[in-house]
Amino acid sequence: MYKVNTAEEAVRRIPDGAVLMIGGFVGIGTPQDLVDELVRQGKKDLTLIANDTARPNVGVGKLIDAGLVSKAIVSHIGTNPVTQRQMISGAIEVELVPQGTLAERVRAGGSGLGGVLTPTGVGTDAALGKQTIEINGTPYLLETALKADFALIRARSADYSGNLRYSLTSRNFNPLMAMAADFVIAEPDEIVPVGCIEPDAVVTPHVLVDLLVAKGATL
Amino acid sequence: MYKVNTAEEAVRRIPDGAVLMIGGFVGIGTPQDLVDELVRQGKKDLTLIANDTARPNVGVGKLIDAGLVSKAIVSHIGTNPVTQRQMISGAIEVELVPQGTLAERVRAGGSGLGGVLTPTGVGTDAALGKQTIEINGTPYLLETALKADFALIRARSADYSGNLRYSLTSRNFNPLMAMAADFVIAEPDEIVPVGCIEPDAVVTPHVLVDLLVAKGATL
Amino acid sequence: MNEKEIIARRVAQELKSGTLVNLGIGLPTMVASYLPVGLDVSFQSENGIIGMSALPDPGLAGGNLTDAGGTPAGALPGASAFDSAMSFALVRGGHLDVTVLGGLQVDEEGHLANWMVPGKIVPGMGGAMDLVSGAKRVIVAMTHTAKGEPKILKTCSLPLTSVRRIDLVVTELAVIEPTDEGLVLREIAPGYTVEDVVAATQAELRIPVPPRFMKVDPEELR
Amino acid sequence: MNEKEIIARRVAQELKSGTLVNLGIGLPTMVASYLPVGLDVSFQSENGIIGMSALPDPGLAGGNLTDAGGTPAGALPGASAFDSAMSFALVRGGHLDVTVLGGLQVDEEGHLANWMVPGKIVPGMGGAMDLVSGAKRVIVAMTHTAKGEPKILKTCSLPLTSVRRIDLVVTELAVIEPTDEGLVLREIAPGYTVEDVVAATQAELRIPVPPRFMKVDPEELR
Repeated sequence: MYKVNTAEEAVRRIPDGAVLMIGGFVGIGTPQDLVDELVRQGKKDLTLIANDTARPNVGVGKLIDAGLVSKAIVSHIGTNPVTQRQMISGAIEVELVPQGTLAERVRAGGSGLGGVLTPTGVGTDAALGKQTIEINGTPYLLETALKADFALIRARSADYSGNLRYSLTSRNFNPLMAMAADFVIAEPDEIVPVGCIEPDAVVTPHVLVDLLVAKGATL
Repeated sequence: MYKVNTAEEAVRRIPDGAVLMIGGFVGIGTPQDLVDELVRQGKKDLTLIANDTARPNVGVGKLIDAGLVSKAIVSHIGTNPVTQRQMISGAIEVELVPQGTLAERVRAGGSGLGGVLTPTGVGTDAALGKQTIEINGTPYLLETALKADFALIRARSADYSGNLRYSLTSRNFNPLMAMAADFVIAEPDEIVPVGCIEPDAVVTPHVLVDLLVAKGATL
Repeated sequence: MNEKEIIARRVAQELKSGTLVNLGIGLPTMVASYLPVGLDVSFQSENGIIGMSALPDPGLAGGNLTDAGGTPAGALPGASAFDSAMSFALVRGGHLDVTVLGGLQVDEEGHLANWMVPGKIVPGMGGAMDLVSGAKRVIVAMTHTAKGEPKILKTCSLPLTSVRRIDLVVTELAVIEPTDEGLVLREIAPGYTVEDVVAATQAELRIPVPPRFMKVDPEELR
Repeated sequence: MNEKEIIARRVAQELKSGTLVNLGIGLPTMVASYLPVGLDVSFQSENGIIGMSALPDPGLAGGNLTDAGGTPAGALPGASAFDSAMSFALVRGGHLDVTVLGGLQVDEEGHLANWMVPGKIVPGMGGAMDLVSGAKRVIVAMTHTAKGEPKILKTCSLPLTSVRRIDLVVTELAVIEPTDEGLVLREIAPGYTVEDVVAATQAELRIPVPPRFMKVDPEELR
């Protein structure tokens, strides 16, 4: 199956109001071309699920700068004063989720689990509105699964069928998000022939990836 | 840190009555030398957490043959008539767990989660005695974490610090179990110098592995 | 053609290009042998691989690649290997398009029982409960009767594998689809009549007129 | 030595060979620079690596390796990389021996607050809640006061990071250990008196007699 297209065509599929998961950690491991194209096409009213909102003009911070995000589900906004200002002014709704909990909620969404029980946040403000369940005398928060309409994924390599591998700390949320969205668009640094990534090295199997974006290609 | 020892010395650490997680899937990916050594040293009254009980004289089936297992938590015993006979005679207690649920329970144990919510088994005998929790109108079973005293792990390669990589379908439960036990003993097919397994290829980081067993070594 | 071949051939016609398919141990495994030429299906095996091929190439290294029954297998270019949590995340998370499973009983609700006979055999559910709960489409491939007794019943007497309604039952006699209105007899195998199927079935069947016949011979399919 | 150096040097003495350690962004990151020679500690960074080294070697390829703050980092032989779920499975699952975190407030119960100042700054908890809940040992590295105001209080006024009692607080004035009997003043920094520490602390301190002094100069440590 031939899954390669340009960032422009890939982003055309995304409607205003979409729920997007975008990989990256303070911008590291974020699919830059796809983010730039979201800004260029001016997609509005987006819900962003990501680790953070990076920095102004960096990674998904560009979406914040352009005012395209109406809701963000992230673990911190500490590196982006623009997000903090938009939150205080009411321009953006921010749901803060502990980072490990965010990872598990995304993983649960992609794995068909309804949720997980975590000790993180018990007794703190992160527990507000959540069910607490005791197992053998230990309290846990019930944290529910997260899903998205689209996941935008950065990878080190893809083969033409869509198998992905990642590089070092740019892996972060990418493989988790690649499982948790209805439509998955991956932006690899390189595309290699099928068979070039050995089975044990594939992190995201091709069946999860709907479209590959070729770097700088005009197809 | 130097973590290498013989199977004999490694198994000496395991007391009668221990709870063991042992990797493998119908024997594929089971640490054979460690299983043989458990039989040779005649460890008794073991609780075995594994995908299955393999076949007579194959993989963990050898522990069943020798009558060393008093309780098994497994997804099926369909390939081992000896386990079925022992269960009917009351010599062994068998807790059957759906395979995907078993994987998540072990993963939860290793990840500090109290449990997960799964749709698998809702409304069936697998739900007996378990709490059902509804999320957005969908019922899920609450399945709790599993932990063990020891995990016996088969890997393709280890470096001397204990980083592990696996091969094809012999990976199965091994990386999950390597996170869920107090003491982890790995039996790699080969041991290579530190630095030979690139960071992106490591599946089980060395901090999880307490001891490596060298194949056929007398140290 | 024996009855298992008929069933496997007919199930193979249900598979579509671009899908991910899990074949259970036993009869369902045979389905891979009857795929139409050129069909691009990926096979997942729950022991942790996508891109499994039925037979290992001669000399394939080691014993580290098998199907879920432990039988040595091969891998196609583009295959991927993963742990059991990921394998069932794929199954449960809606990423598996089709699962083909054997069955002991199916009932009018479309419920499947295939993991134990209380007091007789208790093999355990293995991955079956996850597969039936999680796959987008569940096809049961089984003989129509066992020792002369019907396996398609008003209500399953054996413990259920899932309360999810399965999508299709393929036997050597018929193709039956569980629907909101009950079990619909979609096709009858060549050489049999509506009466033959009804006689071998305890459940009530809805029978379209005229009945359609199963195409299982590659010659007929062309 | 400035106050941050004093804190970082003292925290470094808490680390033991063979352990896995996570250093928070900011002051805690400085700890890595003061490790005793030959100490075999592995550093985990929650963005997905074990075996991080503080500085990248010149010419290191790409921008795919940073610390949790996005600053370029290096990796030592034997490093491993993984996704965020695995990273926090290590934290939450009891595999992380020590976390060193900054703090806004610590109270007599040993509770830490370090993720928000309502109405002023709401950076978010990032990984802090998981780290404090999950690490075997939590060390808070912070200045003793902020703009002259004490940060070690009877009760935190800011939202807590966790209800788990942290294990040690290291400031430029003192080393304080939360215990069942309250906060114990374990060490006083050189140049300060018990009275200095008490004056800068709102919480009640239990003070052993005679008080011990902090050793922060490598010369003293030999």
